Amino acid sequence: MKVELRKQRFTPWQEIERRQTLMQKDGQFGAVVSFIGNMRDSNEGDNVSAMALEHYPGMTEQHLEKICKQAEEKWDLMEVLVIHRVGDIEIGEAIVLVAVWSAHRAAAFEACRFIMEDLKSRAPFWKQETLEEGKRWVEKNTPGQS
Amino acid sequence: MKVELRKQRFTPWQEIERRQTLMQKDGQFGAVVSFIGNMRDSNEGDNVSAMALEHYPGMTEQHLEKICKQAEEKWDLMEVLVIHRVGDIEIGEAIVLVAVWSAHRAAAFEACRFIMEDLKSRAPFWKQETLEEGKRWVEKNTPGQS
Amino acid sequence: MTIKVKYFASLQESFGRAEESVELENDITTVAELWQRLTGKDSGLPDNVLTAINMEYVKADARIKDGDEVAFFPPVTGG
Amino acid sequence: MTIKVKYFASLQESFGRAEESVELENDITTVAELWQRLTGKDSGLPDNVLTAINMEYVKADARIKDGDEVAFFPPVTGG
Repeated sequence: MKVELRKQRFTPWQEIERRQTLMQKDGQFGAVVSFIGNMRDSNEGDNVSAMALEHYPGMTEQHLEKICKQAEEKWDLMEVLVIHRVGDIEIGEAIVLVAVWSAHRAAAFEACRFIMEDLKSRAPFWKQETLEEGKRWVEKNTPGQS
Repeated sequence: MKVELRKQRFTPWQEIERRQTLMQKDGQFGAVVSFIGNMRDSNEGDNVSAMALEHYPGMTEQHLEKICKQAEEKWDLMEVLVIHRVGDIEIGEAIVLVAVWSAHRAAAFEACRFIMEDLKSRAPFWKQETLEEGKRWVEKNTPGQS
Repeated sequence: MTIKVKYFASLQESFGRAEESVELENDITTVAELWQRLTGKDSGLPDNVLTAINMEYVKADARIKDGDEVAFFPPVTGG
Repeated sequence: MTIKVKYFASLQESFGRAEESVELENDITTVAELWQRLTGKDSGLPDNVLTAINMEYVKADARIKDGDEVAFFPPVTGG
């Protein structure tokens, strides 16, 4: 399991590939499910030109690790990778990456979803958007179930 | 939407990245969910040394495209990419890639899962494994719901 | 009427061929009846044999017409 | 007792500070009571204010002890 907060822009596919190579479990995992959240240029009907992500140093890392451990207890997983940006983010950049490796697809799908839903609803991050009229705090994440 | 059968080995992360660049929708999609199925070195307790994937040329492509269209009707998606190997496959290689781009995560997660479940239960592919004792056809896929 | 029949995977092995052209009398009209004719057995279409006409899944009672491509195959195992 | 209080995001702006050290009389013992003391208002902890003690989520009636780090923040919006 690896949880990381990152100040710099990252390329999610490179990170997944690197992790998979480091794992050295080729032939063991049958399923990899990944979620990547990207910065959009609009939110709630307004144009957004930039974003800053605040977090609670210490608690954020601890909370993310706790979520991943819960997922590892609940499903049979081989590896979990979480990377989340903090600080200034530009349009189109990856904000969050969650990747889960498992022998079978059900565990990988469900664990990835579980981690994302908890991350969105409980991990201490706060987004501040820059609009034409100035800055505003995002008040609430959209619910994850459609 | 892009559906492809591939005889050659492929690197799933490169394919996703390439598709995402071609889309030119940076800033519009907020969520990318991908599933990658890899060849394992064992199945049902037996060591597997190689695999061959047979398909029904014409019907397989048509069926995969129908699944993706159904997903696009059911959820609000920006892009869907499916790549599936045919022919000879080696241990650790990617067999299937399904990637879904959407504004929000619920649609991306659910559409990716939907496509994979239909692909596993209905798309005309057949796996033949090579074991120490010889070759055997895989009789049934494992169910997708845990 | 003339139809094309295709077999895949383990069924291809048990029939010993990948495809064949079959001349049918007019009284053979469903997929299940075609299966009986091809196997020479009276039993119906087994549960673990799937069928498609012209590359679309069909049930055992689906009707066959001249020029159709009918496929028989085992449960699928892709992904 | 002495505790450390932290504020995040919009609460940091409305309080005008990121953190402070607070000396408490012994009769202030819960997160809700601390909130009243900090805001100078009689109303309880609003629904849209979350709290943690020592980096673990707690409810409004959680008890505070000497040396604790108590954090107040709005609903989270990561991911």
